[in-house]
Amino acid sequence: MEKTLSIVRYNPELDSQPHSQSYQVPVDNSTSVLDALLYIQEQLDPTLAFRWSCRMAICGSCSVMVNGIPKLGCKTFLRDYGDEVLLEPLAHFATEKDLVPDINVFLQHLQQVKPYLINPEQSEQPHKQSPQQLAKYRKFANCINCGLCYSACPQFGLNPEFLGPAALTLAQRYNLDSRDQGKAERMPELNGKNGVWGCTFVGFCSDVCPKHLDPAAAVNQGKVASATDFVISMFKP
Amino acid sequence: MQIIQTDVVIIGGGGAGLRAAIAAAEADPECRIALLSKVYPMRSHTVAAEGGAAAVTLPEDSLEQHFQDTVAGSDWLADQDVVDYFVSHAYQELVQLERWGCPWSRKADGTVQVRRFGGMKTERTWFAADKTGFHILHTLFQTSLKYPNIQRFDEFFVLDLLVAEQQVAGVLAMQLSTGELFHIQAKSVVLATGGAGRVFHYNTNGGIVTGDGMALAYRHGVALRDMEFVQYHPTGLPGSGILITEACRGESGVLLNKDGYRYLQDYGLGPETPLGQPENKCMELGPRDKLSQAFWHEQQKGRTGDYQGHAVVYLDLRHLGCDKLNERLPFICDLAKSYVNVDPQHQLIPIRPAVHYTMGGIQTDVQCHTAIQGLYAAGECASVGLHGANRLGSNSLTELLVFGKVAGMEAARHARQSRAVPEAALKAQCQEQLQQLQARFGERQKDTVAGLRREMTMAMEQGCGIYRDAAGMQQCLDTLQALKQRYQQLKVGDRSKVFNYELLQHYELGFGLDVAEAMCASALARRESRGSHQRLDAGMNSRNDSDYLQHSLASYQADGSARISYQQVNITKSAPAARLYGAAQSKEA
Amino acid sequence: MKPVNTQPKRSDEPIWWALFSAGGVCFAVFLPGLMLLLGVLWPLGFLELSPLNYASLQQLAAFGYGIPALALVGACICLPLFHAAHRIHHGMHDLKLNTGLAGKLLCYGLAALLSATALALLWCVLKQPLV
Amino acid sequence: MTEQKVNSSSTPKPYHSELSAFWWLKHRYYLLYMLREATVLPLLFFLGCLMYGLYSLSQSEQHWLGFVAFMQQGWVIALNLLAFVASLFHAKTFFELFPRVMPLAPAALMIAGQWLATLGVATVLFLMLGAG
Repeated sequence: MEKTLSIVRYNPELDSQPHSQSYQVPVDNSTSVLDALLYIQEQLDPTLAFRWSCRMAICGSCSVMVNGIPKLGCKTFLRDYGDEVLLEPLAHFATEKDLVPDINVFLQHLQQVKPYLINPEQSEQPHKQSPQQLAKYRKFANCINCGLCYSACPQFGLNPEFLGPAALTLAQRYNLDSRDQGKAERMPELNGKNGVWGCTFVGFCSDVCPKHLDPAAAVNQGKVASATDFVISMFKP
Repeated sequence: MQIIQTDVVIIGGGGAGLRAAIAAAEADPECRIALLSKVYPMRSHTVAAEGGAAAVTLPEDSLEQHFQDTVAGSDWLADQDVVDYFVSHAYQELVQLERWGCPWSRKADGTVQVRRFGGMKTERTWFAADKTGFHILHTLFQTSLKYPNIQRFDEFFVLDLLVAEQQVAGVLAMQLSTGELFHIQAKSVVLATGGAGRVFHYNTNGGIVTGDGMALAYRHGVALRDMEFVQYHPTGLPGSGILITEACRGESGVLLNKDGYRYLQDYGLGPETPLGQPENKCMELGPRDKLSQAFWHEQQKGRTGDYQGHAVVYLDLRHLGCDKLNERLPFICDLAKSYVNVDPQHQLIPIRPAVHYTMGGIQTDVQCHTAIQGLYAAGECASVGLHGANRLGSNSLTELLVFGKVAGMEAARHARQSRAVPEAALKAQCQEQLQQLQARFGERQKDTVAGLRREMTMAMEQGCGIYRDAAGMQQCLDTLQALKQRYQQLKVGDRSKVFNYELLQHYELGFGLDVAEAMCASALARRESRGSHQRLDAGMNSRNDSDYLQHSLASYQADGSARISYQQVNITKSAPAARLYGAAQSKEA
Repeated sequence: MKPVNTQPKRSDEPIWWALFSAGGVCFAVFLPGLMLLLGVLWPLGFLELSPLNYASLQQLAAFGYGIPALALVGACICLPLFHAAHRIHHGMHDLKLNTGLAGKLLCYGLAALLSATALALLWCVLKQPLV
Repeated sequence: MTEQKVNSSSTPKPYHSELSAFWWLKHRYYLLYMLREATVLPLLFFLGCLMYGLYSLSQSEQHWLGFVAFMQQGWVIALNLLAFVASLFHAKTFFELFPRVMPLAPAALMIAGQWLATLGVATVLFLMLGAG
């Protein structure tokens, strides 16, 4: 059986704006969006540009809009869609070419929240951390940086300087880690208007997250932390 | 062409590359490090490793035992000085990662949890649920963000190493987003480009695992060592080859043939262990080569099942129960549901062996030096001499860390004291590469990159599979050589500069063909069976220590073919013996 | 890429967010019952609501229900006003009506003004001589 | 880690598309979000009614009766009915968000507890005002 894939294409060297192009793709019960894209690239049109690698939903490369919803191409199956499917590059990012978004802004936001363990103590031995302490942040450590949440977030769409769901979740992940002492260094970023306060709890980010780590919850827990930090700062000289 | 000056170039942003970058940055805060990767670092294939990383941890364990397991696992083809170094530095590297924030799974008392793994005598595999590689990679990537002297070049593809007078002097790379060429001058270069599993058709590897770094070094005269040893992972999903971790068996999963029989007991791994009570080095916890070979025999006997046209056996996790599956193997459950529509809690997962890992690679010594001054290699692209003829599961994630660090420190040290290389020679090399690049463009003919790639991967699958014979390998080698001829005529029709994936894949195919040929030629020359290299030919179906207790070295010749020679294995304290698993090893011990 | 501002200015959002959250709780917990009762059932005559005549309310006020009445007005009028102001302020941004500081002042200013008015009216009620 | 500093003056530009002011019409999820935000509009109307009641109470019985008549008009009842429905929608979303922001107990328990509180308040109001 065949389905029609409508793909929004853009070649910056030729086009002033994107246009869509249709391809007929053979589909069976296990054909993913990524499989279909690979078929097109191999059989029909080698100029089609998209990112991919692991094809098992862990590397986070093949993010794409499927009928307007951000999805991982490798974990989205055409059996769940009608005869015509629309593929577009990730929303809210600039498009470099075809289905390749420019995600540098996302990487910069990640870097801004200091997403690494801050703890000056030196030791040759591992920290102790109970399974309960691990459970506090473990969910938020599962982010694969696929960027789907940024495409789901209208606040990021409206204001690209908003740090966004994944970066704020990562900040929360480290702030909640019993081994970390860097919260004070991370809070200034979170306290700003482009930090946690840029979020209005639309919540769609959590809906599209392929790893179900509920970034909206993380961001809003960050609001509680930031509000607490605000009160504490009032009592400091 | 832009020119960039730096001290150390690291090619590859996976586990080994990031560990090397951090090691270099810490060794010398003045050292400028350029980290080049053809994908964003967190996309690197380290991300897909599931099971864990090995290091002696429990009081009842010993470095000696880890050493013995690794050497026996390698079928005595590991260099024992290297194994010694590895096992004695493994623990501190895993602790280092812990101190950088890796969310290792824990016991109730807050100490790190270890799990069983195939071929290991004792539980010594650290894990972070069943996404260990993912957590290691992200921990390293995020930690690397701390160091201002690491400059990242994401989505840069290296076209060539720049070498003059047997000394490396930088790389020539293309920025994928612009098509622009960059001449990056450096005193040291670390190759950390991963394996080459994608030269086979059915594999557990990501699309990026195309052997680029191996080919880069190979073409400059560095030998590729032990390339005939390609690991088939016994449990990949049929069709896609998606990895189902060995940790499933570590957590007591069992393998069944189509009759529901635990067939491994027929292949020297028995007797059958009771369900839910796995024993180290027995049955399902045997080494990967033995398990994949057992599958092949079952298939010959007609005892495998069928999943959409693929011969399969079955992984049974049902007895683990909901809680344990969710705690220890959540990703596996997700993968099984998504890709074969199976709920492991109630159903059997169809699985079959798929190419997983290249034991061989760029020849280095224990300090990750290659034959070219200033050029280092670490991780799967390298053959430091750790894995020999068969790698034990959970040794490779630790390898990334132990030898990634060594390579980074050595590269930083070398950068401080190296002399300048004549620029004229480098300019000429850049010009030559530029011309080669231009020559790739042209009208598309009948052959396509995808078509040739498919022929290559099918040829490798047929000729260099789990069991090999002379005729099959010779045919494979002939096919590869014919494909290389056709590759010379293969043109890239897309002339765009921005994200020209046709061009990128054209390069990758060229690299892959060279690596595949080195594999096949090495395999053909090794007239014995050892570890993952199993021959059906008469007189070659067992190990032959008197002739082949040696590393193979494939060297690139002017005409592009591989010349095979041999190198002594470094044996210090463990004399070659029979590899014993199942009841046999218990008796021995 | 723009240089990263490593020390962004602390936002005053915690104040408004706290008021918004408190108001949200009131809106969700107190107001549904009140809306159903006062806004729908009572005007439709479904209930007698005997205390809801002028004289009884006046008496209630006179017999020292000042503090509870204050709490009631706070929970049912003032905090919900700030809740509404917050959502409208952010809603303007969502609709790309970039009203900036003026919009913010207007939203929260009005909420404050109306809250003060409500409290003043309550004061008048409580201070009224019994008829 | 520093970003790559790369001259790319001559290179083609990525395509930026502006988000339209009507982005929230594009998807059901966004529409529900906007509806949630819009629950404050009928809320404001009801708050106005309350303040009007308070005002008339502070004036005279005449004023009070005027307020009662105002509340009995069809359109006022309709708007207040809308406000009631909106308050329930708001309550549903708010109660579901709360345990995610402050995970103090199992989410289902926290949600049920909050609905109980709403129900309790309504019951007390009925008993105080309706039963007398």
